[in-house]
Amino acid sequence: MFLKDYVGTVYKSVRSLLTGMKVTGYYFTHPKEIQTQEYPDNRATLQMFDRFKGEVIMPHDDSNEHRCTGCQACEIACPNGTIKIITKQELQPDGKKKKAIDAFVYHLELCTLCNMCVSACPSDAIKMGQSFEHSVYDKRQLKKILNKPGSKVMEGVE
Amino acid sequence: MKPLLEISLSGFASQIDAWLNAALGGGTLVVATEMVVTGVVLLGFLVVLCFFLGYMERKVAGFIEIRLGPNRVGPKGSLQIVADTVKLLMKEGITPASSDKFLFHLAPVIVVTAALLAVAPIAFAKNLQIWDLNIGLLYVSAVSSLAVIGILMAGWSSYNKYSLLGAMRSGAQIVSYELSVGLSLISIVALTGSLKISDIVMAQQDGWWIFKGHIPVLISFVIFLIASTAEINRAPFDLTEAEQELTGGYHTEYSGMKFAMFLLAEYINLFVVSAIAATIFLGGWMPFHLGHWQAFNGIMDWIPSSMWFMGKTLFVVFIIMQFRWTFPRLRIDQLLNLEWKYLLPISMVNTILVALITIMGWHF
Amino acid sequence: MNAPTVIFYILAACILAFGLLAVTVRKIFRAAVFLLFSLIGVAGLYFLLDYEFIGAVQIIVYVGGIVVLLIFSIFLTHGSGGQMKKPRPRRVVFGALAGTLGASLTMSFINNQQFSANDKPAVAATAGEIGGQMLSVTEHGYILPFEVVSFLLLASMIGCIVIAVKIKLPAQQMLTADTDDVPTR
Amino acid sequence: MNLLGEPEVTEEGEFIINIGPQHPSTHGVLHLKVWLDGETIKKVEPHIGYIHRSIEKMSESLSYRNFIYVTSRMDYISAHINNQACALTVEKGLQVEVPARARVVRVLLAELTRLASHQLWWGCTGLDLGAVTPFFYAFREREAILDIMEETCGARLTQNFMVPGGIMYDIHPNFQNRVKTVLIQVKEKLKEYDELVTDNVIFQGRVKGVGVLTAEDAISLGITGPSARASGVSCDVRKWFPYEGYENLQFDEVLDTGGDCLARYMVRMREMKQSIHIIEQLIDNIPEGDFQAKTKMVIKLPKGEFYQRVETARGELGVYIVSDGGSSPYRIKYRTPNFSNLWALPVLAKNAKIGDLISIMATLDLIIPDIDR
Repeated sequence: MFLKDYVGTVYKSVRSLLTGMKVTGYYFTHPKEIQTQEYPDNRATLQMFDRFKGEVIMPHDDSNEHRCTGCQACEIACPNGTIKIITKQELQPDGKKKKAIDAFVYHLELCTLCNMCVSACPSDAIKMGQSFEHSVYDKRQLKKILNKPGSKVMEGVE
Repeated sequence: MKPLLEISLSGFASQIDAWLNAALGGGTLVVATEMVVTGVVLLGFLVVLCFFLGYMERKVAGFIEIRLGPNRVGPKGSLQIVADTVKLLMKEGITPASSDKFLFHLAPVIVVTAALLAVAPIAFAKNLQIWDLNIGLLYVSAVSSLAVIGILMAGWSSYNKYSLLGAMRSGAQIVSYELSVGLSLISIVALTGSLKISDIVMAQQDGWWIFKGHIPVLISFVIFLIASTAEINRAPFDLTEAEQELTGGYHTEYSGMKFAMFLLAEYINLFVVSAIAATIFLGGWMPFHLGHWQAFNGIMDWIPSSMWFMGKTLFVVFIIMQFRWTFPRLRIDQLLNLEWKYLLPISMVNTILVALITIMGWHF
Repeated sequence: MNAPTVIFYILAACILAFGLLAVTVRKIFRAAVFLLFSLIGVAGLYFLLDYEFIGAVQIIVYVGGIVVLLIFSIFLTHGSGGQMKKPRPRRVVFGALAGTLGASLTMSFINNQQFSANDKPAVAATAGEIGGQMLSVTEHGYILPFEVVSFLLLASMIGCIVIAVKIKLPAQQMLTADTDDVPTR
Repeated sequence: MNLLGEPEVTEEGEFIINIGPQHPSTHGVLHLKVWLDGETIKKVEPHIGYIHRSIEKMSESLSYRNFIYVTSRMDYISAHINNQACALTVEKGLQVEVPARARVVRVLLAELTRLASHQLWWGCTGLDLGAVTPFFYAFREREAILDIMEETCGARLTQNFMVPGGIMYDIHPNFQNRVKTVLIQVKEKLKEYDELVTDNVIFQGRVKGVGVLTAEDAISLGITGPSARASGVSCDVRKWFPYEGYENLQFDEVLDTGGDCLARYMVRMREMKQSIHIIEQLIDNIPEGDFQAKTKMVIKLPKGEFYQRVETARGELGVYIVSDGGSSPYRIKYRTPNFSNLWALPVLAKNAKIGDLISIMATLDLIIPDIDR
């Protein structure tokens, strides 16, 4: 009886070990199963999902115009104080003064990419960009000014 | 059919011997020169072999783990291990302040020396053996027991509790698993009637022991694989290092060159164990023959003997590597249970069976 | 002077030096390591004499077995890392005396006895031959020494177990007391 | 004496060893002070606080919309379920009706998160026990699930997909197809998991009968989740306090009676199958309609206290908000599962071997940032 149990244990153990080795052996002999993406080499073909949240960007059109009015809704919506909007008073052609952004300061190093600023924006001025290669040697380089120099707000965006 | 590549290395060696005798006038100087030359050649071979084994391990691990393994340095990543070695050599060797410095520095040397000594009686090819001493197998198992001293020394002198625990584990592990290794060696020694490596290989001229010796030899092959994996401290028996438990065990405190020496010893041991398994169970450099089928045997003879030896050895190396990347680690008490409750009784009964086979002449 | 002589003197010097270090060094672990080297040197002598079997057995038994056990017991003692106390001068003197006496006794025996060179043909040291000699009960058989050695090793093993087993007497007594108190139904 | 002047060996001859704060198997900065007698553990003392980021205090200074995203960093493996708990609490306070579509998508994503989390746990368990390969196999399936997350939510780990009153945006058109493909893949590979690890004799030896947690201990220590259910304590929040329509779904609460590491392992393996079952029920029945209820731009909760519990992959997560009527919580308390589950460790590891400690930690599935918050 004892001997039967003993042999049974040995048999079952060896069989379970061989089953495990069969699994790893299968993968060893099937290189097609390899999942690795050779990342820096496939940069040209690498496509992120269109909703991927990589960083906050501010789209500009061909005539260097953006849609940000400087209402600071995003600044309020941000949980981490990532966005800081510096406004200025701009002289309109009709002589009136109008609030406009001087600098849309975006601290990528503080950003948790929660999308709150984008959903808070009333004029769709900012959106999430697909870039994900953010590593820099100096943290200060992560502080970005999103509006391009010399850009101004689009016509008709209030 | 003549082998494809038949460099008679023994002839080559005797030529060198004759030339040296002529040049140096014989005597002690020749012996000394020959020793130095052999040592240098062997060391070079082993270092290259270890590079290869390291590369092989990473590639095997990579393919098993559905990744590519090293693929950046050199063609297909083959120089990765060279780059790693250079890195290790350039690194600062840190010695813990409270360690026993003398023993701390000595330990890796002893481990490597023990590993190197065990290479001596291995038959690499037909007529290529450094020292064919008449107790070859006993010598290997004797010399390999030196390594445990090095590990104990390393663990104790590091002044680190993880290291000490690892060393304690290794002592218990190696001392007990030596028994099973010895018994499975004995089954082949009984069949061959000799401890000499060349005799054992020649006895397999008409078939390897694993085919000739029925199931008992198969069992002792499996036991040898398991027990020797444990004896060289490889996963799933790597309790002395046990990264997840002891963060590196006995070599936690080692860095740079001295760490590289432990690594070198690990791979040499892996090679030695696989070579012994290939020699005693799989016929060493003997080609694979199938009865009296002359055409087939001729083709097999055409492959050089060194290729046969290396092929068989690498096959065993692969199996041991697959063990490592498939199984979880045992616990220390299970490790000892496995030895004392399963491997040792089975191999004892097995030895008796083999003795019976030998006496009755039941083997082929 | 030929190579074997040179090697012999090197080995002899090593054995002596490491043996001396093993008894004089004041760190216990180091002493064990020097003892190990000394024993390896002896094994080297056997190899030099072409007694490979005895050399290998020397390594297996003394190095792989006894020194490992020694080191294990050193691990199990507390304060094994520290330096031992300097021995008292009287002990040093007596120790040296005992050592010299033993050595001179051995030397005198060797010098007084005629050790003639063996004229018997050398036994081929194959595995079968060694096995046969080991188990032979005839006049020149080695069965008695073999058994004595295994007895010694068995005794040392039992000794090790006895030392390693921790006897927790109070706990056991409590346990028995508890079981005694259980009322019988 | 070590650097702190503490003795390394106690008077009873016990060896004191520090596992962590940096150690390969604590999965983070957990510090365990362990008293050893040879290889046997006499006592374990967890020292926590190495990754304390005061998320509770931080939440009190943020608005009700914003504090949700901070909680992704507590149990980052099931970030989505953390966010869900917060959103549910705010919704409870606001008395807002969440559209049916949003509820179904939330449950779908929560179950996918649970699946991914259990897969990571499975891989890490293998890794902790010395088998490196399962880790990579687990990540292959987890990667497929994270791809779904990335496509629909825009991020892989900290999805930030919850807003009070619904979800941030509608599901991606590919969502249903992708989920179905992944489910087929996962179901197929679960068999392979069993072959590679569950049935392995070494693995069985490492977990069977190790670290037995009794039901009484589990209740008195406040253990929740799979770790408690393995001891036979029925504590699935989805069954007892259903939320988000779990009451309408067909699924079993996975229970085991062993209480040992193997039971905890098996409970999680079976929970994966239950999660797949739940997803299969919902994936073809996502109702049409809005994905977000209308809420005010600045949310103000009425004065009072609100509590909501959810079942994360590791146990019960409770969010307790005290509101003074303002636009940010007056006080927030998170009842995180891992903090409670950690205290099973000293009980379980007593008289275990060092190797057992690793199995116990692996099967308790501790996430260190969730302990410290």
